[in-house]
Amino acid sequence: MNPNYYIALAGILFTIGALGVLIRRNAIIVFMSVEMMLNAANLAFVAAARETGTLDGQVAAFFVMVVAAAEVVVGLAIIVTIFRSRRSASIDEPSLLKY
Amino acid sequence: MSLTALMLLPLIGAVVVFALPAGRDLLAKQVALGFGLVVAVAAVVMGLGMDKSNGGLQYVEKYSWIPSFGISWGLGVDGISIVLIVMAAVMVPLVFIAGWNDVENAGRGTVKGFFSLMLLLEVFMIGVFAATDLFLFYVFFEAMLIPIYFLIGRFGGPQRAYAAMKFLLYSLVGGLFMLAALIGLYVVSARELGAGTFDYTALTQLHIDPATQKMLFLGFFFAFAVKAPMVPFHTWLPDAAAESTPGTATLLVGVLDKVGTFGMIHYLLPIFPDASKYFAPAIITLAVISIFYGALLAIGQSDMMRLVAFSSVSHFGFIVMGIFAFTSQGLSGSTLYMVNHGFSTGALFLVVGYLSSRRGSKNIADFGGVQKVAPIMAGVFLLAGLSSLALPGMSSFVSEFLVLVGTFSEYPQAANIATVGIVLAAFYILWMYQRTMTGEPSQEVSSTVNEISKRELVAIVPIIAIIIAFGLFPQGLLNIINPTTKQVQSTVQVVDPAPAVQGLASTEGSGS
Amino acid sequence: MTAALIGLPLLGATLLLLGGRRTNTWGHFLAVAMSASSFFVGVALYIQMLGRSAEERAVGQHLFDWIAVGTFNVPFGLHLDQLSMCFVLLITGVGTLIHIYSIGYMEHDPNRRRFFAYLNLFVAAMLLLVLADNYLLLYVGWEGVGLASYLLISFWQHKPSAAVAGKKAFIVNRVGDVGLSLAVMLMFTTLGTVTFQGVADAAGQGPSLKITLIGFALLLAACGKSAQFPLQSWLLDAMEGPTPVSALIHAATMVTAGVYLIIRAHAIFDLSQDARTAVVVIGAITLLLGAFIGTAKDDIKKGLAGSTMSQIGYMILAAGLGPVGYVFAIFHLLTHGLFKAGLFLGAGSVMHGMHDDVNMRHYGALRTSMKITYATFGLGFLAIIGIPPFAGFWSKDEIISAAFGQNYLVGLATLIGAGVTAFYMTRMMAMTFFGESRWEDGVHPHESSTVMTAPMMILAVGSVFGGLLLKFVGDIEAWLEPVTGVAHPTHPISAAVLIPVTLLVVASGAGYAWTKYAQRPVPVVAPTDVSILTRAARADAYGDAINEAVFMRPGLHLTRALTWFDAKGIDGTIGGVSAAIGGLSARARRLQNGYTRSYALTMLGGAALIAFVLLLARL
Amino acid sequence: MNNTFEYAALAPVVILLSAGVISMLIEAFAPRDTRRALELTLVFATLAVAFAYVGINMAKEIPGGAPLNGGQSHGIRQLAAGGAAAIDGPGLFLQGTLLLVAFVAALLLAERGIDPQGDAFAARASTLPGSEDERQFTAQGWFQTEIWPLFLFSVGGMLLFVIANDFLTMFVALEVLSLPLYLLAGMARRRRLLSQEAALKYFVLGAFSSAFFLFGSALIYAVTGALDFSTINASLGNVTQDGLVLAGVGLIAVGLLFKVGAVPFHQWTPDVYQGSPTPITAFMAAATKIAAFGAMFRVFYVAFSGMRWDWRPMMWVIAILSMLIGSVIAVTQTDIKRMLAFSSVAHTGFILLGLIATSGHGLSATLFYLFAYGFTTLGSFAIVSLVRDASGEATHLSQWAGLGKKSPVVATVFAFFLLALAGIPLTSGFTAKFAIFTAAIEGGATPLVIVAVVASAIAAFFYARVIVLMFFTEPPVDGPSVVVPSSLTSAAIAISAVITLILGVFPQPILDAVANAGLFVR
Amino acid sequence: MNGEQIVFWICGIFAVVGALGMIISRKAVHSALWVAFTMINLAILYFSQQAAFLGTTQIVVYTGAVMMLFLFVLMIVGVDSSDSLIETIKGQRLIGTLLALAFGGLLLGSITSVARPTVVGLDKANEDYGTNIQGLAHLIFGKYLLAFEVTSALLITAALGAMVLAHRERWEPRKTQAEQMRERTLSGHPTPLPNPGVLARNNSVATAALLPDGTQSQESLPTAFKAIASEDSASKPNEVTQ
Repeated sequence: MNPNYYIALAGILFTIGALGVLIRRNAIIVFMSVEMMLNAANLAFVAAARETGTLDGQVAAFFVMVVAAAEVVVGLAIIVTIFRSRRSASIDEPSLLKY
Repeated sequence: MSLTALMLLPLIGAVVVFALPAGRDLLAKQVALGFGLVVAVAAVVMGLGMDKSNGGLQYVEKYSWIPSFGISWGLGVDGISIVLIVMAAVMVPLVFIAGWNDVENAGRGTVKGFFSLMLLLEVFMIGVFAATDLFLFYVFFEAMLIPIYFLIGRFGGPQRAYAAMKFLLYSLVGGLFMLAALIGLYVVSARELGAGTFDYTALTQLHIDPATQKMLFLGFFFAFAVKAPMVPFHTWLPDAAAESTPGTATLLVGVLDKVGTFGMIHYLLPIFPDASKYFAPAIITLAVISIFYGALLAIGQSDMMRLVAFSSVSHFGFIVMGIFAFTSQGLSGSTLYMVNHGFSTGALFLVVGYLSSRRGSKNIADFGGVQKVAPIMAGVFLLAGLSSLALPGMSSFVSEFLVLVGTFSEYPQAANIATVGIVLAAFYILWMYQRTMTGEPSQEVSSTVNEISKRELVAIVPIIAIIIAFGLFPQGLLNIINPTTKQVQSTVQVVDPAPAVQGLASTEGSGS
Repeated sequence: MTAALIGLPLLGATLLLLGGRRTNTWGHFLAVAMSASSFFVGVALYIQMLGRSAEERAVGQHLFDWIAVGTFNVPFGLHLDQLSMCFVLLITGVGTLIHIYSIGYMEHDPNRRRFFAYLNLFVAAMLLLVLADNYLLLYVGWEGVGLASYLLISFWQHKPSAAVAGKKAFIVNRVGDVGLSLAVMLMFTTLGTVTFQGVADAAGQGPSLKITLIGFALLLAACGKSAQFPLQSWLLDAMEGPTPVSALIHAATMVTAGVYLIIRAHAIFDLSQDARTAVVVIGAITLLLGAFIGTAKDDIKKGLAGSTMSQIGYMILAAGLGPVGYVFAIFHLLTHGLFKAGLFLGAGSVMHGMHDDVNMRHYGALRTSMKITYATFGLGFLAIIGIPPFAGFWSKDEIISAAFGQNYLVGLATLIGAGVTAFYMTRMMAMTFFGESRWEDGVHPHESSTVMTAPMMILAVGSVFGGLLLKFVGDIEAWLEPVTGVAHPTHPISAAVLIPVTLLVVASGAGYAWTKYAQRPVPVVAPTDVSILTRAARADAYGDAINEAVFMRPGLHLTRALTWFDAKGIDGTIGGVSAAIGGLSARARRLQNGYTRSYALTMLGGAALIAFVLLLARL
Repeated sequence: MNNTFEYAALAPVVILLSAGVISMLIEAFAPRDTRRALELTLVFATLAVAFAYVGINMAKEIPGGAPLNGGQSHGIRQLAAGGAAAIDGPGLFLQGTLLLVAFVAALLLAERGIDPQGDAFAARASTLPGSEDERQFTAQGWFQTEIWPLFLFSVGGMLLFVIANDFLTMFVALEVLSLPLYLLAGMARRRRLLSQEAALKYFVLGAFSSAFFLFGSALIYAVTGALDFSTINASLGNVTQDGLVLAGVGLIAVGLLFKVGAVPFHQWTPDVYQGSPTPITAFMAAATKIAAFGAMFRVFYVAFSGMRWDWRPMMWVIAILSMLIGSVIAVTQTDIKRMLAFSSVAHTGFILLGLIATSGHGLSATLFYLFAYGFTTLGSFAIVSLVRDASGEATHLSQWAGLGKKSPVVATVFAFFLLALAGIPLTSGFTAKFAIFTAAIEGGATPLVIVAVVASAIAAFFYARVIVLMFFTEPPVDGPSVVVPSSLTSAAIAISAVITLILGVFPQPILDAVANAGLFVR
Repeated sequence: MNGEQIVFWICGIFAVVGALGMIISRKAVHSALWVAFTMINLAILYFSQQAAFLGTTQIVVYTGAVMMLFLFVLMIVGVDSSDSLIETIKGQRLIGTLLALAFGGLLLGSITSVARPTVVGLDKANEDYGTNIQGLAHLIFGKYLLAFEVTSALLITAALGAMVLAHRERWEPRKTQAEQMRERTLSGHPTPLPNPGVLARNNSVATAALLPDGTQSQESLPTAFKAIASEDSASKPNEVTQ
């Protein structure tokens, strides 16, 4: 099957993820959207690995998962901290730094 | 005496003065003056030591500095730069004497800071004229801004911050365009010579294609035109001059701004001969506009410092005009003009400073009748003014006439029009004199304006003596300048136009 | 020797100016001594010159190289020839007399020392003017006398009118200087030299257009210095200066520099008929204009000033006639120097007696109380209106005759001028010395001291015999011939006809004035219901008004407009650019709205932009 | 496949990361009051040893490292760890620079003399802002010494970032350097809400941008079947008509441009710079930029060098936008840290000129620029941390008025840094600008240089404005005071100032170093 | 249509639906579930792409661990918090959507601009080392060993970060029960403090409890709320409000 389909699917997911970052205000959902983008990248890696007959893509996807896990921890810690001091998980709320 | 040593002297002076303990104001002044005098003497000695048969660089020294960029610490002077260096070096101690109490009058800043900055400025002033490495020139060109910036901003009048800022920004903008052109030139030299260089002599021998020349020329010219200053890049000058102390204004307008015109004659013409020729008509036009514009604006000023500043715009128009006429009279005349203008404008600024320090105002309307209460002051003022309006017999006449005659042979129309400018010069100077010095003194004037002091006379008399001496014996300077302008002409590959009647001119010269 | 001529008065001026108050007590004597010794040097040189043959009389002295750049080579050299000699003697002679006169005239002035310094300075500059051997050095003297004139006109600086008048004189002269500058530049570029000798030698080969232009430029210079139309207006105002100044500078010497210049440059004018015509026209206009202005002035000095303009008009006209007129121009210049100086000194004496009142309507019947003044003034009067054998007759008559030789219209102008001169001089004479006294209260006219009257008497002698001496003893025509060239005047009207006609015209002018001002009472206040012509004459033929309307007011408007433009236009543009950057900045920083999602949006936009540019680059 | 792991070549990275682990263990097991001493000893020793190793690596020709790039064999060239890392001149130079910068930054981080309450970090980052907990921890003088392992990890990540030779390693390194910074940004002692906000923004946008980077890598991988740069470069030579490649290049560029703070990916910079604890801002502004540019150059000079005609126009646009927008917006900034942030955006634009030059000169000019800029930035932020009032740092510009009166030395040094940022001769900034403009003109980017000049002119305005404010304005009545720092910050400022000066006056040694660094290994 | 295609279309569409669901759901928990749904579908796609190990890891790590972490945090910050429909940033949603469309369009356009060459397949690559997992292991511990090792730093950082930001240390020794008892008795509130919202009209944590006499009990509010109030005003820097 033409790998373009997979990569196109990855592109769609990536775009949707990006859109999620733009339009969702809940920091956690925004963060989920980022995860969605990473997943899209993983899909592309996996598809490309098969297409090119190399395993590097799969390794990359594996690493991305590890990195994503670490990122999630840090990110959620930050979100929790913010939530604790502001009682809100809205990403729009912390907007004192501007102009 | 090497040029490096000549620069080192005031630098040491600056450091020493700065390092003096606070509160020892008099000592700081004396030390600074001592250094200024030593530098002046040294510069004069160097000037006298110039080989007048040689138009090229002398006192050359060169040490590798940043070899990666082909940059060296290269110093050397030719006939044009040495006279400017001497002029600067002579002006500095006089400015010190004249501005002895400027800091106290300004009521801001410290005495040692002022004199230390002034000496630092002198270092850069010498450096900018003496650099034979274009990069080094640029470094000094920009570095000069810093002491002046602080001199204006720290010791100036009520609007000093604005004026300092305006000055700095104009200069920086000009300098940045020059930087771009400088780098372009470097790249061109690298392309042509294999390794990029900033060496003056090497650069003058490049064969740059005309289109590139034009672009690079414009970059440099813009910087120089801002510095010079030419209309329409002049508006920083009146503010800067009006807000700074008279001493600062003297060095700013009298010496520093010469860097612009010096750059034109020393760098633009030899390095970009084709572009110089190409743009010459346009620049001459601009120069003529400057002459009139400056003069008319000077007429319209109510502040004496601003008036003098605008008159300088007019004078710079003459200088630029002479340079771009490419004739030996124009080039030598312009160089001489730079020197003379330094002295005459300096004298005017200093006298205006004397007046304003007494009256507490630079406003023309606040004066009147000074002649009656301080006749010597008025006389000095008049002499300075007459020098500014280029009265024959004074040095400025020689240079102005040389510029005019030099321009006339190439651009008769421009010279014709410019000649009319001398009427305006008479008008703004004499009108200012009339309004400030003549008539009956008002109560305020007679109670505040007293006669010129000994110290003030000591500062101003040498300047006036120089002005008159070089009016009668300009040849001493011209003998130094001429070989170099000849060399510039040969680099640009121009010759003086021959008069319509041939054969007789060559027999002239031995005198009739 | 020649240099000493200039050096002595210059030294005097320097000593007096630098010496300050210390020289107050003896300064004026020093000045007189310097001027006098210069005169004696001049006389000595004259005698030396007489001893040489005509061809060898001109001597040059190269002092040093002044300016040498490329082929532009100007020596600091002096040149004493017969023409210069005339001037040297006139300047130092009359100058010394006026120095002496001033001792008395300025006796009570606190700044007398400065006055004498300036007088010395003037003499030095004037001598430099006439002794320079090239046009550029002449220029130095030229402006030097301008400076001295400026300083002396505005000598009483505390009077605003004096300060203004001085400035005006300088500036109007500067307009003329433009001409001189242009002439020198043209000479250099056309002929390659600016020395008198060089120019004279090369002029013949110069393109005629350029030569004509040089002539016009020189004429402009002469107009400025000699108060010729259209640059005449400063001279009347210059009467603000002390009267000796008027006598020396604005009658006898400086104002004649224009004539000197034209004759000095005769090589140029010889070659250009157009330039000569222009000179004649200017001269004719000015001689009529000056005379016209003189007819209506109640201010005795201004009346004389108008007369000066008019007389110099004669000289200029004569100079414009070419070789036939050069000598007569100089001749008239010399005689005029004598009698006009005498007249001015006389006027000064009158003013001295009248408490510095210059209004002739307050005079009258002074012949009894100021006998010497009356006599000397009267002799001068006779000289100026051209009564034989007084000085003016000889020179003026020659000019009228030569003018008729050129052109009847020009001749007619000189003839009319002579009549008008007679009219206004008679009017002056009548109003001052005749009729009933119209003195103001408390004025007790008295004769001036000897130190003042002595110079007047000497000059009166000159007025009487100057013409005769110059014409018959000095043989001025032969004297000047080596300098100005040979002239063969044509006389379409024989002297036998012309002299009586001229005298008739003069007599009728004088007679009319006599009937009008001596036989009828003169109103103390100038009548206002006068003709347009009188009004015009009183207003200096509207010269100032025209200057005002054509130059001053538009100039001031231009200045004001430019000042506005500079602040709002240029500075405004640059300020506007920075304001625009500031505004842009203020708006752009709003994009930084603090919302993370918004930043992400920008980033996505950036990503799209990058993708777009990448694709575009591929195309 | 070469499965060796060249410890010597990778020593700096290994040392840093190991030190991070040790530091972590110190946190876990050492008594509270000995932690600081232990951590500081560890950190400075680590940095010093790592730096020494960089020096050793630079000095020696590694036997296995045969010249890979044809004839141009000068400089050190070696691939390490199975090709995952490239030990080459530029990489080592950047590592050295980073270590020096980190050293100076560590001095700032360790400072406890400025804030009366302690260092720049919250006593306990986990406490609620304003809570009783916070007060108690602060009052009891607790310190969050966990900043040190984070710092060490971050530096280790940077060291790896600049030598990473495949997209995967680069991505991991990116995260290793970023995650600690996200955390550190949120740990300020004062204005904690702002600090936390900075952390959140930095984190969210950083993760967002890494996703772009990653997706771009995936697309490139899809085309070339490889992640390492040399193979990619070799393959891309053949594949030119593939839109995927373009998309990949673009997306990777987004990720990297975000890290360097180029417009339009710059918006995090001012907010994060302002909100973060100032020592972290200093570290971040200097080191992250160095590391990110190092990586960026490697990607574009090695992996995508064959496609320069494709990515150059894009970089032109980005460079122009960065220079102009950075400078323009900085003009109206009223907060000194934000102003410096926007100035850093503009500088990013300038540095991009070196990238666009696509030449050895461009590379060496950039290396020099990064070195110079790093220290100037460190110094500037260090001084920002000294100007304080009761509530902490006084960063509003109006509070800086008349500083020259109150503390002439500090004001003068700051003015010097500003002049360096403005690119005035005799400062490092000028030499750097000069070098990079030269390279750009050589590379045919003259119009860009003109834009750069215009931007510099605009930039000069706001630098000069601060100087005017400091020297020519009267100080406000209740203005802030300048704290006399301990020797740590003083040393940091002094080192920065001296380097800034030396690079302006005698730059030749460093210029030689960057020239000798040679090109990237392929 | 072969099996792979069927799987692709089904799972692909599901994945997109899940993604859309994530960004459309108002409730955060729903979004999380949609994400999990997408991830599972992706895992299936991995399986069909000869990436069995990754598929498994995807389910275990992502769907299992990461998403659960998300859910856990969601629980902390409030399960039922939902985004309001009104967009606070003007034009954000519209411009965002348009930009996303443009970006996606460009992306898809470039992806599909060139037909992929035929798929090589991983059979050979896997065979080199035996199986897929062994192949991966070989790469991870060979070519990508450096990255792998460095990942450890990442994980340590994550752990450390979570601890620093979330772990609340005690600044005083834990009180014994006796101490607590004594303290409570002395405080004047022997009974527990009222919870927020008690007897009030709504039960938000921000609403003070009403005391029997109808007055509000400030004690019922968590200290953080009082703290926020003060912190907000105290730490709001003057410059950012401009």
